[in-house]
Amino acid sequence: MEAKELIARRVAREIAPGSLVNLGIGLPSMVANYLPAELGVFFQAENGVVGLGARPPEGMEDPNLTDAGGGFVSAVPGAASIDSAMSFGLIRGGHLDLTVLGGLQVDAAGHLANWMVPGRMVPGMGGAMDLVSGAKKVIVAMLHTQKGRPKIVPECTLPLTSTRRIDLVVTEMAVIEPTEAGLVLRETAPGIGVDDVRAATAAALIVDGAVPQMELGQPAPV
Amino acid sequence: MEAKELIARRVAREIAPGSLVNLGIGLPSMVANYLPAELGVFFQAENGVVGLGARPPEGMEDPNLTDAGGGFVSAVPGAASIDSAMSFGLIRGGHLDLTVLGGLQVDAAGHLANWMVPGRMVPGMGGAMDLVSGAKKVIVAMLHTQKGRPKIVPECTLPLTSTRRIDLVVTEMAVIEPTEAGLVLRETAPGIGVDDVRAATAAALIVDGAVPQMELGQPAPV
Amino acid sequence: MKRAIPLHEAVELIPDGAICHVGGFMGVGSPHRLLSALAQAGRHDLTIVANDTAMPGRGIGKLISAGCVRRVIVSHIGLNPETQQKMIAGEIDVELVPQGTLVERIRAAGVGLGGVLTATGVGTRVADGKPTVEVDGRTFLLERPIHADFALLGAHRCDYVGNLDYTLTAHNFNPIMALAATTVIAEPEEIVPVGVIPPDAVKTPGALVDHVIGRMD
Amino acid sequence: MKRAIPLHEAVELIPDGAICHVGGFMGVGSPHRLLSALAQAGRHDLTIVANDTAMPGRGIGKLISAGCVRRVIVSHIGLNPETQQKMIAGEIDVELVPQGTLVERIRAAGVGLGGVLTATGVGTRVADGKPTVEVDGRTFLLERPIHADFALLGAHRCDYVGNLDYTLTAHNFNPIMALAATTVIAEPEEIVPVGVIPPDAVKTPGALVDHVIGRMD
Repeated sequence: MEAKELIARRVAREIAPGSLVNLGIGLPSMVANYLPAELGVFFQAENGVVGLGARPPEGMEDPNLTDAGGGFVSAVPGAASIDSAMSFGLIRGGHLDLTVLGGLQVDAAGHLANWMVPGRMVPGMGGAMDLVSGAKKVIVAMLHTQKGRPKIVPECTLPLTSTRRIDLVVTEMAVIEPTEAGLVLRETAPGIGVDDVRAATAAALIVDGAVPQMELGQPAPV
Repeated sequence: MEAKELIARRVAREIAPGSLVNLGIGLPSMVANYLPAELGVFFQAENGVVGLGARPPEGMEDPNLTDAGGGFVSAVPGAASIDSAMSFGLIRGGHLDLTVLGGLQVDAAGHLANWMVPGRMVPGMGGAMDLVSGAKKVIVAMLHTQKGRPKIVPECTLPLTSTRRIDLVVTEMAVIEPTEAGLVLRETAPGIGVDDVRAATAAALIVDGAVPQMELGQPAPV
Repeated sequence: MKRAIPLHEAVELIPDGAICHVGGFMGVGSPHRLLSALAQAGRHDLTIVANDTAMPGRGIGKLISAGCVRRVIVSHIGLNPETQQKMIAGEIDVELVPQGTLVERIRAAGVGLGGVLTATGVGTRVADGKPTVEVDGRTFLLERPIHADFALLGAHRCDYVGNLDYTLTAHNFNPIMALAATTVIAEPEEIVPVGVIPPDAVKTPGALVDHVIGRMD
Repeated sequence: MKRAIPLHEAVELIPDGAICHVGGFMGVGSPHRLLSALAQAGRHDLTIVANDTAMPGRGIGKLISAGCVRRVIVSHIGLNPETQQKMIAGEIDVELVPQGTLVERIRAAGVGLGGVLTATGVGTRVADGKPTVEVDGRTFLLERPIHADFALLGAHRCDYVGNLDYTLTAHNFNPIMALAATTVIAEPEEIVPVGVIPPDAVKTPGALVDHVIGRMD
């Protein structure tokens, strides 16, 4: 299985039925592909829709209905159009159950850096700082390393997105939970050993007993 | 002419064509009766309508369309329903051209007291503090005295509604403009002399030359 | 999807002592069936956050008359002499808040702001005991957010996703209160199938609504 | 009542150096005809407050390409490499603001608040040089209101009172920006007679709108 698909499938299992979820653009947005519709999950996009649906068939796009990346989407039955004040009211007011975001670095304190590389890439934070500060649960979905260099580090060297400790990191190698005590290795991907994860991770990992293998099937509808 | 009608007629002449106006309940609400429709004035009520119209004919009332006093009203063509956040956004954000409010006391500094009499009457300020602090122009429409006691006083003894200097006081005896220098007597009512106003006013009045008589006809549409 | 619940189940959700945001303006836009049922059920020690306490026999006025309320945070009690009598008798604590400040304090709680910086009330009794903050040479009161255990909303239409709309002057505090409570209970005038309220007409997304009160029996 | 004005008259209202709120999110919901005309007219030294600078050849991107812009206050420039190049070349000042903070700062200006107390950005670069305020033991950034000379809005429908509605994800910053500028100019997709937009569907009351751009010739 391709790395990004594996990550998206694993993240999908974290999503509770009926919850309100925001998926970042890129890899995080793939998570929607692995969620059964029966779960009744509503996707929110920060540009102003609750109840984001799949890209419509060609010729049925609407220029006034896009996701936060500008791509055409549809609206599911029961969708709501909202303005930016309501959209970020949902995000910052603690009404969003989960956000899934990409990451440049996550550190031992569970801090995320994902909005700029000084001197090289300054896209801006968009809604990322609000999402990480405001969502009930934050999952970072990212490749474990970049060009062989670990992205999970003792302390972020890139500017932080928030000082809030994120809740879970899902990579193609492992599921890691930042806790008060440090980063706990919760699961490893099929074919990956604890030592493989350690070798690809610059921060210390806490391993408590046997580490189970990632489950990747679709979550059971309730 | 009855005192309240005289006051309402005079206040009506202060209203600019096309402006957005909030009228307090009671005497101030009578002002709408003396405004020609051609002026294109929109009335806002703080409970959530821009474009308040007259009370509808009997049997055509709607329980979900009232003014801030709870009385049935209608909506003029082009009216908008708004929630309390937008309603007070308009008021506090400086979007309201004029508010006309009743008063218990106005003092030499142009301060208004109109929301409580300690130990005797505590209705609450409702939207009055927001209106006085936020509207572009504040006119106080009130009887000149209460049971023979002046309501225009050197310094308010009742709790203030705002520390903002109001723009104009209209009574059945006079039009008075609070200024940096003090209260300036601008007009007297028909049959009322400057000395009559002075006798009924506890605060000092500035009289600069001859004081004209109030005009009471309808303002000319533009 | 949200199954509508019968009125008595909604009443059972709300315990004595609960802090409740209640929509409505002089009773217009209030959840009338729910308020009547709460009064009949004899709830007590409630804290009510609302624009006003309506009048005796109507909306929140029924809770006041029935002795359900220990405290109110409101902008106005002038049309309910019972609230004033109970205030003077020491049975109800009354916190009076300027209406615009009240809605912003509720909104602040709902959208995750630390407080409200407002010019309204500066230099008046409303400022007593409150911190002020200077911004660019102007002084503002720092008013604190008001969160509630429950938001009891009157809506116009509701679908089975929980999406709400409101009509005319029955909007008032309802859309803002929907953001600012642990549990949100909506009493719509009408329940409609999903899709009947188009996306552009939804004023409270269903994700905010926990319970919908079903049609009358 | 507001007579609709031709596009060129709207352009003439906006001088060089103006501070403009511009609605839109990656170009969706922007006033496209007005932005194209401003770019063609060669305006310069504009300050643009918006969610983003769209992409080259679209919406605000046209102003960037044409060299009309001296400063932007935005949450994101990642999809417009020209903005990034001009930032690096020192031709455009870029102030990056978290998106939720940006909309609240504009709203604060629009509804008369002294500032925004937000947890977003605390402990990050965004906090550099900004005052903080403690409320109940939590720390919040004090972010200042953003008022503009002009709000340039993309709307769905408009009537001759100036009432606006918006559709789907073309709402975004438009309804909030309508509150926060000295002069508000709306470019609707459609102009309809008064009464066609019912009161409950109006999202920006006409009293806020100064000028409406007429239909295409």
